[in-house]
Amino acid sequence: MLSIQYFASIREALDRNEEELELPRDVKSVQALIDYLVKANPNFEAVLKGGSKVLVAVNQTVVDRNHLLAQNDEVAFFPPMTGG
Amino acid sequence: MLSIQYFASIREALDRNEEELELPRDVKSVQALIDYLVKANPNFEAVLKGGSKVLVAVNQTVVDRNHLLAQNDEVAFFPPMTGG
Amino acid sequence: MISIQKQDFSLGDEYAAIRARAGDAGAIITFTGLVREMYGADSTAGAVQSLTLEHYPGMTEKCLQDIQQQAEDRWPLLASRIIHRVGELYSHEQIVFVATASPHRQAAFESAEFIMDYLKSKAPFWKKQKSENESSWVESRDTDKAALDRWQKT
Amino acid sequence: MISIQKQDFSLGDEYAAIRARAGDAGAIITFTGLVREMYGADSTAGAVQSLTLEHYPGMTEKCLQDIQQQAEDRWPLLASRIIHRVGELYSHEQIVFVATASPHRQAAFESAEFIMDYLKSKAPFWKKQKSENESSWVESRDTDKAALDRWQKT
Repeated sequence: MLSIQYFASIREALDRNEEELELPRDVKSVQALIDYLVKANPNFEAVLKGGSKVLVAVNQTVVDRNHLLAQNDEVAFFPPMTGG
Repeated sequence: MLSIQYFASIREALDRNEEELELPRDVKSVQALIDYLVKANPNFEAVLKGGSKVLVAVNQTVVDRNHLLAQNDEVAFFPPMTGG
Repeated sequence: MISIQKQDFSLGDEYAAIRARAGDAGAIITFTGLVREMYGADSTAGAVQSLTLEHYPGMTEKCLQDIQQQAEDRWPLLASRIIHRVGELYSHEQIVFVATASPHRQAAFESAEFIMDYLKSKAPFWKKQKSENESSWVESRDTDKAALDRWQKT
Repeated sequence: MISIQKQDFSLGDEYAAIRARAGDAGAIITFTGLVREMYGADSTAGAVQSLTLEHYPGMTEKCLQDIQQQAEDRWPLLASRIIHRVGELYSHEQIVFVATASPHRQAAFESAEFIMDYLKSKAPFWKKQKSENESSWVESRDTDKAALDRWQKT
């Protein structure tokens, strides 16, 4: 099972904290996962396709859209950090 | 009366903390004062003519050797600072 | 040593602890970040009443440890400390603390600044500010990205 | 606010005082300089047992006030503080303290570093170190002069 977490403005905009899903065979990359999620939830499109305003971490490391996913990966979507 | 103070390694080398003296008419600059002091105390030469190793302050501001002196000035000789 | 916590911290206690751990340090820097009233002064939202800090548990700890490690690899540090608070914080409260101890002052200054710059743009924390009139997520700033860029080795 | 004093100081108390004075600060830096055992490690004198700090009463106060003023003219500081101890100090004792409070972290970092660099090379303090085998005046260092030069406006 892939686990997905959403943080900050993205969590609020999607009204969703986290979810788990079985990774479909043809969803191999982060970009494919985004496309898959948007297809399942059309209202996600404006939020998750925000380009540089949306960062993706896989297993707690920020990655680019070409990063390949494995079963049991921990994926997270969040806006640019504003700590400190 | 001109007051002269000596600090740190210069104070120790000259074995003198401070002194007061009436400024002779022909002693107009810091350099002239150094020459005058060395003439009066030949053992001062090696210490006060140490070039960049000897700083001079007049009225608590570091000055160069051409600085002109006035009666009642407060003159100080000391090595480069090493605080902090 | 790193901490992510809701509760406040005592700078005096943290300094005493790092001083005790730092051995023959010649310089100890502390940086404390505080909640400003005027955080959103350029908006029309009015003075900020509070900031709420959200984080990504797990990844945040990993990032702070990584930043600390990078600082220790780059400068001769004898000890360092990072504390970042989460939850709702009010004006003038302490948000973040970084301390570095080194034999030499320049290493202590640079490493503390490096840690802060990384932490601002690379650690998964997000600030939401609540003002009189509205509540909004703080936008990341280009100046923070620029601050980070100067540490890139060429 | 500046102090030249024989007695030690409490970083916790000093931080609390500057924080109270600093109004809407976003960043407070503290720098503390400590007596190192290995100060004269490159000499054959052995570990340093103590440092004796001599100063020029009157001129020292004037210099520290001037350095503080220059920092306040150059950066948007809300408060700053300098303490420098004099007399005989032993290994691991605190020698010097600089704190700066500003709306922004970079101003706080830069101004604290500026004050320290000036203080090292421009304020009339002199260190004499006592080791197992000898007692000698500390020589000024070229690296401190170089540190100062980077603040020259071009």
